[in-house]
Amino acid sequence: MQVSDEVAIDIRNMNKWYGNFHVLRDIDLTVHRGERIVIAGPSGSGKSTLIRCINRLEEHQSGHIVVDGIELTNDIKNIDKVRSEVGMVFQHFNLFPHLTVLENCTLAPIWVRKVPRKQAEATAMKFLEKVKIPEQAGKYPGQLSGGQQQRVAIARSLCMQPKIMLFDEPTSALDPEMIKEVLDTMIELAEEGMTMLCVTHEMGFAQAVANRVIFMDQGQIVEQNEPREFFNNPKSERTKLFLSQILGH
Amino acid sequence: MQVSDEVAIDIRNMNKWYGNFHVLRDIDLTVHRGERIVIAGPSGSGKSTLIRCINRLEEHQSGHIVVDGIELTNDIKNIDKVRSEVGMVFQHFNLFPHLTVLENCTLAPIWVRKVPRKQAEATAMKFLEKVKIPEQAGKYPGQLSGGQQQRVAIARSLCMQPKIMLFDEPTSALDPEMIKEVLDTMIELAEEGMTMLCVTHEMGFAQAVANRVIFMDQGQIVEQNEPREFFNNPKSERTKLFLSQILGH
Amino acid sequence: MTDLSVPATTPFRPSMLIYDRRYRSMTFQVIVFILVMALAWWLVNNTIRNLAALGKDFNFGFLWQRAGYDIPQTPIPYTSNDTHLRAAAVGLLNTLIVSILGCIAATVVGIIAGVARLSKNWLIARLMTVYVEAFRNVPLLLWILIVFAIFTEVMPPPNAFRGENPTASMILFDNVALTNRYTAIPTLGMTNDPGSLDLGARITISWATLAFAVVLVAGWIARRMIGAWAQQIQDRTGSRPTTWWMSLGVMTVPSLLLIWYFGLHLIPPTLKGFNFTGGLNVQNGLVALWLALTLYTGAFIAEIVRAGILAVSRGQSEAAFALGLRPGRTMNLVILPQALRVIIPPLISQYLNLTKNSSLAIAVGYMDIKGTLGGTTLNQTGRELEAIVLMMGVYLVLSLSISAGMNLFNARVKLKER
Amino acid sequence: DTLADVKARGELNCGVNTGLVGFAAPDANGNWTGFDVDICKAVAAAVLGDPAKVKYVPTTGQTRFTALSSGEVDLLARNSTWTFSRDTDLKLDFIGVNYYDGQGFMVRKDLGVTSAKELDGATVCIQTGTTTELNLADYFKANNMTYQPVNIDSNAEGEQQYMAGACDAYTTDASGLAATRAAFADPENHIILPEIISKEPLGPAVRHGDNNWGDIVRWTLYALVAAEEYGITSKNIEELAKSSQNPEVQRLLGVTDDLGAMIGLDKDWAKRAILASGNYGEIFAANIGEQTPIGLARGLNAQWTQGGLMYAMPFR
Amino acid sequence: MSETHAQTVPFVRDTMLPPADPPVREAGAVRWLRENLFSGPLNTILTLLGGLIVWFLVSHFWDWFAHSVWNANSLAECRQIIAETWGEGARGACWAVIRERWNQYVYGFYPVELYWRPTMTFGLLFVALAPVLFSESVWIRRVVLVITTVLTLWLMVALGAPAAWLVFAAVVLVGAILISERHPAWLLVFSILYPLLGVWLLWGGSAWGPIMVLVGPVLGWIAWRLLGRVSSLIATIVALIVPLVWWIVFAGDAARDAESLVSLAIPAVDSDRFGGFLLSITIGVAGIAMSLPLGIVLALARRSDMFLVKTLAVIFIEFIRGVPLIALLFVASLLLNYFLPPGTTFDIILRVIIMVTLFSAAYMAEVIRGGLAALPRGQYEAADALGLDYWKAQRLIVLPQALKISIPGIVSTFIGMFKDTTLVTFVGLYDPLKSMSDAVRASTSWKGIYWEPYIFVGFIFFLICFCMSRYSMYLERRLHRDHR
Ligand SMILES: Nc1ncnc2c1ncn2[C@@H]1O[C@H](COP(=O)(O)OP(=O)(O)OP(=O)(O)O)[C@@H](O)[C@H]1O
Ligand SMILES: Nc1ncnc2c1ncn2[C@@H]1O[C@H](COP(=O)(O)OP(=O)(O)OP(=O)(O)O)[C@@H](O)[C@H]1O
Ligand SMILES: [Mg+2]
Ligand SMILES: [Mg+2]
Repeated sequence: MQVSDEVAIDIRNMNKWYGNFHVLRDIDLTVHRGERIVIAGPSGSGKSTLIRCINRLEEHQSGHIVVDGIELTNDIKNIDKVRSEVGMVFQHFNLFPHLTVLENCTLAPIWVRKVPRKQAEATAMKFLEKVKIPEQAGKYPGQLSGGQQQRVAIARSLCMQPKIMLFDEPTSALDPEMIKEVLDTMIELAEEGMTMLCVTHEMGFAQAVANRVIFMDQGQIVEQNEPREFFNNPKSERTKLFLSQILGH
Repeated sequence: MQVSDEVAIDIRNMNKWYGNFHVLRDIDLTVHRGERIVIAGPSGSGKSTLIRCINRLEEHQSGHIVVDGIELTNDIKNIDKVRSEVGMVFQHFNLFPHLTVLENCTLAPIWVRKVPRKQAEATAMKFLEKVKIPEQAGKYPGQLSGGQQQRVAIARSLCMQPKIMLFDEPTSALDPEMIKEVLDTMIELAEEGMTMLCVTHEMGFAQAVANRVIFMDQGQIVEQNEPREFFNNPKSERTKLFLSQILGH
Repeated sequence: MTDLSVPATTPFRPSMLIYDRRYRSMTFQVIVFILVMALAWWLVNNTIRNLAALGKDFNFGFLWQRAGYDIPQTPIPYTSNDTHLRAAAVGLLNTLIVSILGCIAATVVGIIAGVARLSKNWLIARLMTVYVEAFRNVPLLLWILIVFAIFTEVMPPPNAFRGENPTASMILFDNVALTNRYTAIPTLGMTNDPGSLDLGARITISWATLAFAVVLVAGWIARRMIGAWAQQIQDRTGSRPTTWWMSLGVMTVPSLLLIWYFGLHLIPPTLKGFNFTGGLNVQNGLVALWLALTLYTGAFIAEIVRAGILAVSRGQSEAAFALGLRPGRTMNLVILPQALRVIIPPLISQYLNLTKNSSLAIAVGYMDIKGTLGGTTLNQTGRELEAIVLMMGVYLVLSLSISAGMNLFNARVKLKER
Repeated sequence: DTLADVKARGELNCGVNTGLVGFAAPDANGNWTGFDVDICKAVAAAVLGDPAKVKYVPTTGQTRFTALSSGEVDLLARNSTWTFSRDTDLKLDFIGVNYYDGQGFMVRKDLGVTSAKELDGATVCIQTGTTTELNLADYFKANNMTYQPVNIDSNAEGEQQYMAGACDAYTTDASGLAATRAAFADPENHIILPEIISKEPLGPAVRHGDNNWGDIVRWTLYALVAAEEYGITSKNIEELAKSSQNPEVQRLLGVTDDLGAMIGLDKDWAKRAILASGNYGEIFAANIGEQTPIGLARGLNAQWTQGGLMYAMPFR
Repeated sequence: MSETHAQTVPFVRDTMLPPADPPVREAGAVRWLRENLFSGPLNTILTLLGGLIVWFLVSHFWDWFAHSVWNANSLAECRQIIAETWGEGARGACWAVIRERWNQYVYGFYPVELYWRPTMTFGLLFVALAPVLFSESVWIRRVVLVITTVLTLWLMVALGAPAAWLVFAAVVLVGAILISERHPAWLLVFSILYPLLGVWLLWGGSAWGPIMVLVGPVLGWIAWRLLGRVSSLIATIVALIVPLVWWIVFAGDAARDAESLVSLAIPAVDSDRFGGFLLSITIGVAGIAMSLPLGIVLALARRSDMFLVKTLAVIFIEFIRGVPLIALLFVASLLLNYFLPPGTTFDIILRVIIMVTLFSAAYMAEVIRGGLAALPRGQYEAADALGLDYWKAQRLIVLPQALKISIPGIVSTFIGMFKDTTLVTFVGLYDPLKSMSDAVRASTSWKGIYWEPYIFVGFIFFLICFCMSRYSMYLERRLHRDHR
C-alpha cells in the first residue's frame, strides 16, 4: 500500500449550489495517487454530490477541480478525458439491463477507447475473473443476484482501466450476505494500489483499507484523519455523535 | 410441552413433481399433536413445497397426506376442512393491505367460520393482545413495521383457532432487530402446546423449542433428530456441511 | 417418469362432479359450453327466422353485381360499371392508405412532441403539453370535422387560380395547388417508358416502379452490408471507418441513374375546366382525415414516448456518462434500446386504434371500406347482414395481424430476468 | 299485424329524415314539422284518433330501410324514391307518391354554366347511399362526361361544402335544391339547371306483406289528395260533412257508407286524417309551397284536374 | 483553510461555514430565462420557433375571439352587428347561437318544464360516485359533495323544479354529506340504487317498474339466506334463478298492478327526446356502469385456468377490440333486430348502450386484468390458506385491491368512451357534436354557422375529460405514495 507524492485529485475552494441551496461549501481536498479515502457523514451532507462533482456528473459553480492534471471546466474534451480516467460505481449498480454482462463490460472500451472487440472481451473476462464471476458473462444483469450485479459494475468500471475509482455507497443496496463479497472485491482492488474514493458506512472496511477518513456535514469537510485516530479519537463533537450512532447500532 | 400420541399429520410416500422436476421424493412424516418441528435445509431443497402441500397450496401427485384425520384429495370439502384447521404464516406476511389489522383478523372467522362480527372482533383482540399489538388494531398493515406485520399475520392465523400452525421462514424477510419479537411470539405459542411445523434457519429457535429437527435436501428428508443431537452430532455429511455453513457465517 | 396417478382410494362418485377440483372445472366448462352453444344457436336461429320472415337470404352474390356508383379516389382502376366487390377492394385499399400514412405521420409527430415535452425549454414544453391535452380530451370526430372545415373554408376553390389576377397561387414552384377540394400534386412522367406489368383484374404496375423498388431494396441491403463491414473493421481494429458517404452513395446513385435512364420528370397539375388535371388530386377528405388522425394519435403517442423515456432511470444515463460515453452515444446505445421496449407495445395498440378510427372517414366523405362496403353498397343492395359481417371480418383481420406482429416483437425484446 | 300493434301501443312509430327543412325537421323544442311529418300525423289521426300520437324516429340514408324492415318503424315517410329494387328486393311496399320529384343540379351563377351538359370535369357534391348517387353516375356516363364526386353524408354537410365552393355543383332532388337555395343568404347568386336527370317519385313506404296496413296508409294519403280535389279543407270539413251532397264526399267523410270498417278503422277515419293538418294542398302550402321560404311551385304535384299528377283513386 | 495532507496534518473544522448565496448570475429572473429559454443555441432557436407559433395562432384568431357577439337572433344579424361595431370586413365569433340554443346542446329535445329532472339525476350521480371515486380523502369528498349540493339545488330552483322534488333532492344531498362524514361506505347503498333511480328520473313513468326490478335481487337474497343452511351450492343457484324468473315472468304485471293501486308515476319522456350532452352523458354513464361488472367477469374469465372459459373470454375481448365502435353501432342499428326473436324491437338508445357496454367491457377487462396481474401472488395464497373459497377470495381480497389499482385505467377508458359517444350521430341519434349542430344549422336563421358550435362542444368535452384525467392522475399519484 504505497502512496506516492503525485497528486491525483486536487479540489480547491470548491462551492456548489442546487438553486439557492448551498450543498458544498469551500471544499479543499487533495488526493494522492494510491490513496484510499473513505468519506462518511450523515445523510444529506453532500457526500454523493462531492464525488459526483469529481467526474462532472454534477457541475460545480466556483473553485477548481483538477483531476489527473486536467481541470474540469465546461470544456467537453476535458470532461471526456477525465471521465475515461475515473471509474464510478453506484449504489444501485446501474447496469444496462438490455446488454449481457460481457457487453456491459465491453461497451465503453469499444465505443470510447476504440479497443478492438476481441481485445475488449479478453480484458473484460480478465476483470470478471478478478471479481470472481467469469461464468456469468453471457447472462443478463436481471438474472444475477445483487452482489453479483455490483461486482459486474465494478468490473465494468475497471475495464476502462481507470486511474481513480469512485464508489458511492456500493454496498448499501445489498442484502447482508452479499455485502461481504463486494467488500472483498474492493479490498482486493485497494491492495493493488488503486486510488479510491469511497462513500460508505462500512466502518470495518474503512479501518481495513483506508488511508484517510473524511467526515462531512452540511456540505463541509468537518474532520479528516487516518482511520485509527478517526475512530478511536474523534476530535469534533459532530463526529463523535455520528460515530456513536453508527457504531452503537 | 406435552406431545400426545394422537397423530396430527401423517404423510406417507408422498411425491410431487413440477413438470418433470421431482421436488419431493418419497416423503414419510408423522407429526403428533403438540409436536414442534423445525425443517431446515439448503435453498431449493423443497422445504416450502413440503409445508405448502400440507394445506394444499400445492397439489401432490402420489402418496397420501392425512391432516387431522382428513385425507387431502381433490375433494373441495376436505380441502376446506383442512385449511380451516391449519394456519399458515408466510415469509412475506401477505397481509391484506386494504383492510385494517382488525379486519385482517376477523375476515376469515366471519366469512369462513360464520362467526358473528362482535364475537370475531373479541377473539381477534384477544390474539392481538397475545402478540402484543392490540393498540394497532385500527391501523393498516402498511403503517406497521415488518415485525409488527408478521405478528399480525400470526394473530390472523390464530383467529381461525387452528389445530396446526405452519410457518414458512417467518423471520427471513425481517430486519435483525425485528426478528426477536416474532420469535418470542412463536416461542410463546410453542409453550402453549400448539402443533407447529416451521421452516427456519434460526437455529437458536430450533434449539429452544423444537421437539424434532428435520433436515431436507434435494426433495428428501435426509436426517431427523431431536435438536440437541442434531446440532451437536449430525449424522450425515450433508447435514454437517450445511450446519457448518449457517452456523459459521 | 413414475406414476403420476391419483391415489386409487377414491372411486368416482357423481358428487365429485361438484366437489372434486378436477371434475368441477370440467363440469363448469361443460355448463358454460352448453350455455354458449345455446346462445349461439338462439342467435342463429333467430337470424334464420328473421331472414325468412323478410324473405331474404344470406348470400354474398351481391358482391358480383354492378356497383353503379362512383368513388372519388381510387388507388386501382374503378368505374361505376365495376362490381361491388371491386368497390369494396377500393375501399379497403383506401382504409390501408390512410391508416399507413397516419401511422407513419403520427409516429413522427408523437416522437417529436413526446421528446419536446421533456425539453428543458419551458416554452416548448408548455406548448406541447397544450397540444397533447387539447387533442387527448376532445373527441376525434370533432377534430376531423374541424380540420375538414379548415380545408373547405380557408383554402381557395380551384377557380381562384384562374384569370389574369388570380386570388390564389400554386406553391412549391407552381407544382402544388392547395384548394378547398383537394391538394393537386404533380404526377411523374417518363420520356422512356418501359411499359407495365399486368397483374390481372386491371391492376398494373409500371416496370419503372418495379425497377425502383428493386434498386431501393438492393441499396438498403448494400447499406446493411457496409454497416456490417464497418462493424467488422471496428471489432478488429477498434476504430470504425466513416461510411456515411458510401451508404448515401449506394442508396441514391442507382436511383438517380434510373431517373436519368427513364427520363423521369414531374407533370404539374394544370387548371382545365372546373378542376386541376394532369396531376394527382388528393381529396381533402383524405388529407383532413389523415391530418386529424395524425394529430390525435400523435398526442397519445407523445405520452407513450414520454413515459418510455422517463421509464429509463436517470441512473442509466449517469452510468453511461461516468463511463465516458457521449450524450449521443448514450442515447443510441443505452436509452433508446431500453425505452423502445416500453414504448413499442402501447405504440402498436395506438396503431390499432388509428386503423379502427379511420372508419370515421364517413364524416368527411372519404370512401374507405366503411364508406363503400359498409356504406353505399350496403345501402344500395340492402344486404346489411352480409355487408357488415364482411366489413367486421376485414377489420378483425387487420387488427389481429397488427397485434400478432406486436406479440412477436414483444417476445423478442422481452428483458431477461431471474 | 301492424294495425293491432299500433293500436295496442297507442303510438305510431314513423321514420323520418334527421333534418330536411320543409320535409321533416325538429324545431328548437324538438317538435317535428314538415311535409312528410304531416303524412305521419294524418295516419296517426286516422288510426289512433290523435295526430300527436306519433313517435318520430330520425333515420339516416343508411338506416332507413332497416328501421322499417326490422319493425322499428311502422311507416317510413322519409322522402325516399320509389324504385323497382327497393319495392321488390328490399321487401318494402311503397304505397303511393306524395311528391313527384326529379334530380337536378344547382350551381353558382358566376360559374357561367347554363346546362348540365356543360358540367364535364366538374366536382359534384352528392349524398351517399341515395338513388341520386346512382343517377349521377349513369347520367355522366350516358353523356360521356367525367366528374369528381364529393360524397357527403348529410344535407347540412352538402350545403356547407357547396357554399364554400368545395364543389361546383350540388345535386339532389329538385325540391331539396329549391329548399336549400331558398335558405341561402343570396339565393339570387345560385341557379338550378333546367335538366332533370331522373324521375324521383317520393312516397311513404311500409313493410312488405302486411297488406291491410298498406291499405290504411295508402288510402289515408288518397284521402288527403281527394280532399283537395273535392275542396274539403280542415276549415270547412265539419260543415261539409253535414251539408255536402256530393256522394263521394259523403262516403269519404263517413257520412253515408262505412268505408273505414273495410280497413279495420271507424267511420270518421278520413275526416280525422284531413283534420290533422289539412288536405294535400294545405299541407303542401304550409310546408313547402310558394308562400314558405322553400317556395316550391305545385308543378307535377298539382291535382290532375290542374294538369298535375295528383290523382286519388275513387273512394267507393 | 489548512492544507489537507493525509500523511501530515489531520484536519478538524472548528467553526462551521454558514450557507452562502449563489453567485448572482445563478439567481432571479435572468437565471430563469437563461436556464429555461436560452440555455444554448438550439434552445434559443426552439424558443423563437415556439414564440413564432404562439404569435401566429394569436394573431390569426385573436380578432375573431375579440369580436364576439353574444346577442343576436340570427347569423345575419350577428354579421351585421360585427360589421357595425368593428367595421366592414371584420371577422368575429357569433356566440349568440350558443346563447339561443344552449338548452338544445345540453338537454336535446327534453321537455323544457322537466329540465330539472336530468339536472337532478346528474347531481345525484356525484353522490353515487362519492364512495367509489372520491373515497381517497375526506376532504375531497366533502368539497365535491358540497359543491354538488349547492349547484344542483340552485339549478333545480332556477329550472323550476316542484317544491316536493326540491325537498327530496335536498334531503338526499344533505343526507349524503352527513353520512359521508361518518360512514362513507353506507353511501354504497345509494350507489347501487342509483341506476334505477336515474333511469326512472330520466325516462319517467311509474316508479313501480324500477321498484319491481329491485325486488328481484331481494327475493334472490331471501332465497339464498333460507337455503344457505341446506346447501350453499343450491342456495347460490336458486338465488340466481329466482330474480331471473321474477323479472321475466312476474315483474311486469306486478308493476302494473301496483301502479293501478297506488300511482307513483311522473311524466314519461320518450327516448327520442334525448339529445345533446344529456344523451352523451346518459350513454356514457350507463355504459360505464354496466361495463364495469362485465369487464370484471371477463377479466376473471381471461385469467381463469379453465381452458374453455379462458378461450371464450379471449375470443370475445379480441373480437370486440378488433372492430371499430362505429361498426358495432351499425350492428346495433341495423343487425341487432336480426339476432332477436322476430317481432321484438326495442329502443335505439338501449341498443346503442348495449353495444357501447360490450365495447368498453372488452377494454375494461384488459385494464382490470392488468390490475389483477399487479396483485402479488401472496395475496391469493393467503386467502387460500385462510380457507376462503374462490368467489369469497375474489370479492373480499382480490377485487377491492385490483380495482383500486385500476382506477386510472378505468377512468381513461371512460374518457375514451365518453368521447366516442359522439359517434352515435351515425345511427341517427342527436349527439351534441354533429347531429345537434346540423340540426341547428338546418334552421334558416343559423344556416352557415360553423365554428362556434364546434368550439363550444369541443370546449365542454375538453372540460369534462380534462378534469377526469387530472383527477385520475391525482389518484394514481396517491396510490403510488400509499403503496410505498
Ligand atoms: N438534484 C438535486 N436538486 C436539489 N437538491 C439536491 C439534488 N441532489 C441532492 N440534493 C440535496 O443536496 C443535499 C446533499 O445530497 P447528497 O446526495 O450529496 O447527500 P449524501 O451525503 O450523499 O446523502 P445520502 O447519505 O443520503 O446519500 C441533500 O440535502 C439533497 O437533498
Ligand atoms: N411453481 C414452481 N414451478 C417449478 N418449479 C418450482 C416451483 N416452485 C418451486 N420450484 C422449484 O422447486 C424446488 C424446491 O422449491 P422450494 O421453494 O420448496 O425450496 P425451499 O427449500 O423452500 O428453498 P428456499 O429456502 O429458497 O425457500 C426449487 O428448485 C424450485 O426452483
Ligand atoms: Mg448519497
Ligand atoms: Mg422456501
